[in-house]
Amino acid sequence: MASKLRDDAAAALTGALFDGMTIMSGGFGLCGIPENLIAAIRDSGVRGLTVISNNCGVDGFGLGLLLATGQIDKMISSYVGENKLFEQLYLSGRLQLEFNPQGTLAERIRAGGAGIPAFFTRTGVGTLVAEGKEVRDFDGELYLMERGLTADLAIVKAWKGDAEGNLIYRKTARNFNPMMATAGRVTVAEVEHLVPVGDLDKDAIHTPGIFVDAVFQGARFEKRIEQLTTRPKEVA
Amino acid sequence: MASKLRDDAAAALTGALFDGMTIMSGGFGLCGIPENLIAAIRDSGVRGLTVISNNCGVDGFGLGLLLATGQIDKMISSYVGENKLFEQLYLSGRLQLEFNPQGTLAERIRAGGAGIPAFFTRTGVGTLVAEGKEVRDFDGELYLMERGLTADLAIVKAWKGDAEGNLIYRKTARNFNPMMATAGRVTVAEVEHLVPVGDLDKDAIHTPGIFVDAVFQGARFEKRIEQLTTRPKEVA
Amino acid sequence: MAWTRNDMAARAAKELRDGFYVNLGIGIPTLVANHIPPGISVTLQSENGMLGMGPFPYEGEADPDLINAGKQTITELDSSSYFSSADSFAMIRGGHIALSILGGMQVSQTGDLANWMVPGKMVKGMGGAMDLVAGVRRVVVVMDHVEKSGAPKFLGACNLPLTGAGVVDLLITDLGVFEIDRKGSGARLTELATGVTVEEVRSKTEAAFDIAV
Amino acid sequence: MAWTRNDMAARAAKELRDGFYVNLGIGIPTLVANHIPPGISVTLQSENGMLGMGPFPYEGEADPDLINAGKQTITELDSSSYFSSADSFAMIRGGHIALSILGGMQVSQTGDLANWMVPGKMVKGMGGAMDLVAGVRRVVVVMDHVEKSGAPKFLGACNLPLTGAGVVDLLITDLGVFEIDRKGSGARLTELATGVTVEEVRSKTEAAFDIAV
Repeated sequence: MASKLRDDAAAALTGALFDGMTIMSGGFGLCGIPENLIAAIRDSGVRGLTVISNNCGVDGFGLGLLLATGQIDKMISSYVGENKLFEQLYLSGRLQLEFNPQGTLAERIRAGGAGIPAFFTRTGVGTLVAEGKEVRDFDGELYLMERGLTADLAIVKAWKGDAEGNLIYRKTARNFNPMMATAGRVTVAEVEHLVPVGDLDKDAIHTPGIFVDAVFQGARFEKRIEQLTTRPKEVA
Repeated sequence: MASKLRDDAAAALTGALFDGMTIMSGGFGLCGIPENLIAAIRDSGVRGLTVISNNCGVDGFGLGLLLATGQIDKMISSYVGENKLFEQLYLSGRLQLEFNPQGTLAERIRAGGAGIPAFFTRTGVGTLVAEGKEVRDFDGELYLMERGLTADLAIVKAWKGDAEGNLIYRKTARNFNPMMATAGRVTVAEVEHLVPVGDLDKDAIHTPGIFVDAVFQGARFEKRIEQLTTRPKEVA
Repeated sequence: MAWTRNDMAARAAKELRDGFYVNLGIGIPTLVANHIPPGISVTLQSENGMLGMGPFPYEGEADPDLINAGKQTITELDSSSYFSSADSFAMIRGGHIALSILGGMQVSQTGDLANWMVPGKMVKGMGGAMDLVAGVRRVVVVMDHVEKSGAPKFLGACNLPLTGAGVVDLLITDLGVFEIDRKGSGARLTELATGVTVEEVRSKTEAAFDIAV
Repeated sequence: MAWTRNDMAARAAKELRDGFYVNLGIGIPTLVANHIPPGISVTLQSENGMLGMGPFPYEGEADPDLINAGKQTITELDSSSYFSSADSFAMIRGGHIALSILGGMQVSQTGDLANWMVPGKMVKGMGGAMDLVAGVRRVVVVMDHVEKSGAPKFLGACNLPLTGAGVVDLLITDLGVFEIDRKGSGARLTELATGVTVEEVRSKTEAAFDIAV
C-alpha cells in the first residue's frame, strides 16, 4: 500500500496547499496545536487563507505565526485576541472574523466530517449568533439550524501515531483534533511518537487511519504553556 | 459521593422501571448486549415496552427473552427477525416495528444524547424511510430530516468499568453502547470487570462516568456467538 | 456461458485500488476478498464498528466480542481499529469509504437499487445498506442478471421498495458489466461475460443501455 | 456591608449537591471550588474536554497537555477522563451537566444573560459560554450588583448583546440572591448580604423583583 509516512511537515504538505484555501487547525489555546505544520505553512508562503481554529495562537507562536506574515484573510473561531497583532489586523480591517460558540464550532466540524449538512442546537437562540439562521420549534423549545463545516486541509497533532494514520491524543491536547481529522478533504497529522503498526491499543485509537492522508513525526515540539498556574509543594 | 455501585442487575434497576416505558439496549446481534440487565427486566415483569435496539436477539437469548414473555410492544431497530417468535408476533399484530437505517439509528441516538433535536442525512432519500419526513436541498443534494432519540432508560454492557461509571468497551462489542449511554434519562451499565477507580487509562475511557447512574459487575456472561465462522489451523 | 459467482467476485475485485478503504456486503461481495489483485492492499471496514477486518479465526479461537456486520466471527490485524456504530456510520455517511460492493434484488437504469424488502414477505430490515449506498463514494452492485423465474432484474425502474435512488455506479451480473450514470444520463454495457452476446443481454434486460463493448 | 468575592463564591457553593457534575467559569466562579461544603463531592467539567479537574500542579510539574478552559495548567484525579471538544459540548448541550456557575456583565429580570461582548470594544469571542447557558440544567450567575460607575447590572432588559435568552436560574451579587424564573414569571429577592437592606437593593436595581427575604 502506498505509504502515508512522510519525512517532515513540508513533505507531508506537498501538493496540499493553494492560495485562498480553507485550513482547519487543531488545538485549544496552545495545547495540542500542530506546531510543525503551522511553521511549514508559514514557510510555504501560501496566502489568502481561511483558518478554522478555536483560537488563533499568540504573538510569535502557533497560528500567530501566520498572522505575522499576513497569510490569513479570515478566522472562524470561538475565542481570539490573545495577541496584540490579531487586534490590530482586525481593527484595521485586514482580517475577517466569524465567531462561533465553541460547542457549535466543534459540532459543525463533527457534522462536516460525518456527512451531516445541518443540525439544530439551542445554543445561540436569541443572540447575535442567530442572525440570518433558521429558528425552529421542536417540542416547544426553539433551536437554531447550523451547517456542517469542512476544509480543504485539516492539520492535527497527536501524541502517538502509526504509518496507517491511526492516532491517539493525550489528555486535553485532544480537543478539536479528532473532529478536524474527519473534516479535511486532506488531513495531515504530526505526532510526537511514531510507533510501529500494531503497537497502539486498537480499542483506544481516537482517529482511525482512514481519516489521515499523511503522517510524520514532528522534528521538535515546543509545547509552550500559555498560563502557567501552580501551587507550592507541600513540605512533609 | 453517593455511590453508583450496585450489587447486581436487579439492584441497579431499582426504581428505574415502569410499564409503557422506552428502553434503549446496547449491542449488535448478540455482541455486547447487557445480558444480566435484560434478564432482570424480564424478571421484573415490566410491560408495554418500547425497545430501541439495532436487533432483537434470538429465540431464548438477548432481547428474545422479552419477546417470549410478551413484554415488548414495539421495537425500533434496523434489522430483526433472527428469531421465529419475532416473526410470529409481528405478523399477528402483537408487535409494532419501526425500521431505521442502521446509521440513522446510531446518529439519532447520538443526537438525542447530545442535545440535538434534529439533523439532516442523505440516507433514505427517495425510499420508504423518507415518508412523512422533511426533505431539503443543501448545495444541490437532497437530505432527510431525522429526529434525535432518547429513552427513559438505557442499558449498556462494557468490558471494564469503575465505581465512577467510567466505561471501556472491547472490540466490536462497543457498537451502540456508547451512544445509548448518553441518551438514557437513566443509564445503567453492566461490566465484565469492575476495576478500582484510577485503573482505567483516562485517555481511553469511552463513556465518562457522568453518563452512568448505576454500575455493577455482571454475575455471569454467556456471550453467545450467533454465527461461528472459522478456518482450519494451518499445519506447520 | 455466463460468469460464476467467483467470476463475478473476481471482476468486482478489479474495481479495487491500492490503499482503498472498502465495505463488502454479504454474499458474493464477501468473496471479493479472495480475489484482491497482487500488489494491491485494501482495508476492509465493517459497519458495526471496525476498520481492518482480518480473516475468520482458527477453529477454537473465535472471540464473541469480535464479529463483522454479517455477525460472523472474524479476526483483527495489526492495523485494525475499533469505534462505535455512530462513528462508523459517520465515516460512511461522510464519504470516507472509497468503495462499497453489495448485492442487489433490482437495479434501475438510473442507478436506483432495491435490495432490502419484498412486500408481502417478512421484512427483516435494511440494516446499514441505505447508509452505505447513500454515503460511500462509489457503489458497485453484484447480482444475477435475472430472477430464477427468468424475469429481468436490471430494469427501467425498480418495482421493489428502494434502498437508494440514483446510487449505483457499476453493475456486475453473470452476463456482463454496466456503467451507470447516477445523474441519469443512462447506462452503458461495457463488458460481456465469456460467450455471452449483446443479443442475449438485450433479451434479458428491461433497462435501456448503450453498447460500449 | 456587601459580600466579598469570597462570600459570593461561598454562597454559590451552597448550590452544589452531592454527586453533581459542575462547570465553573473564570473569575469568582473558579473560587467556588474552595468552598465545597464538607460531605459533598462534586466533579468539575472543563469544556475543552475533561471531567474530574484536579487542583493546579505543584511547581515544576505543569503538563502542557493538561489545561482547563481558562488555559491554566491543572492536574487530573483518579476518576478523571478526557474526551474531544465535540464530545464535551455534546455532554453540555445534552443536559448532562447539573450546574454551571459563571460571571456576568448584565442579567435581566427574565433571565437573559450578557457576558461576552461590549460593542465598540475589541470582541474576544464567546468561547463556550453560549453553549453552557443553553445546555446546562441550572445556571447560576455571580457578579457585582452594579458597574464601577454605579450603573445597575440587573436590568429590565440587557442592553449588551446576549449570551443567552431566558437562561439564568439564580443570580448572586454582592448585595444578595435572586431567583429567576426562565419562563418569564419574574424574579424574587430571596437573600440579602449582611447589613444590606431591601431599600439599598431597590435603589441599585433596574429589574423588577418580588421580595421573599
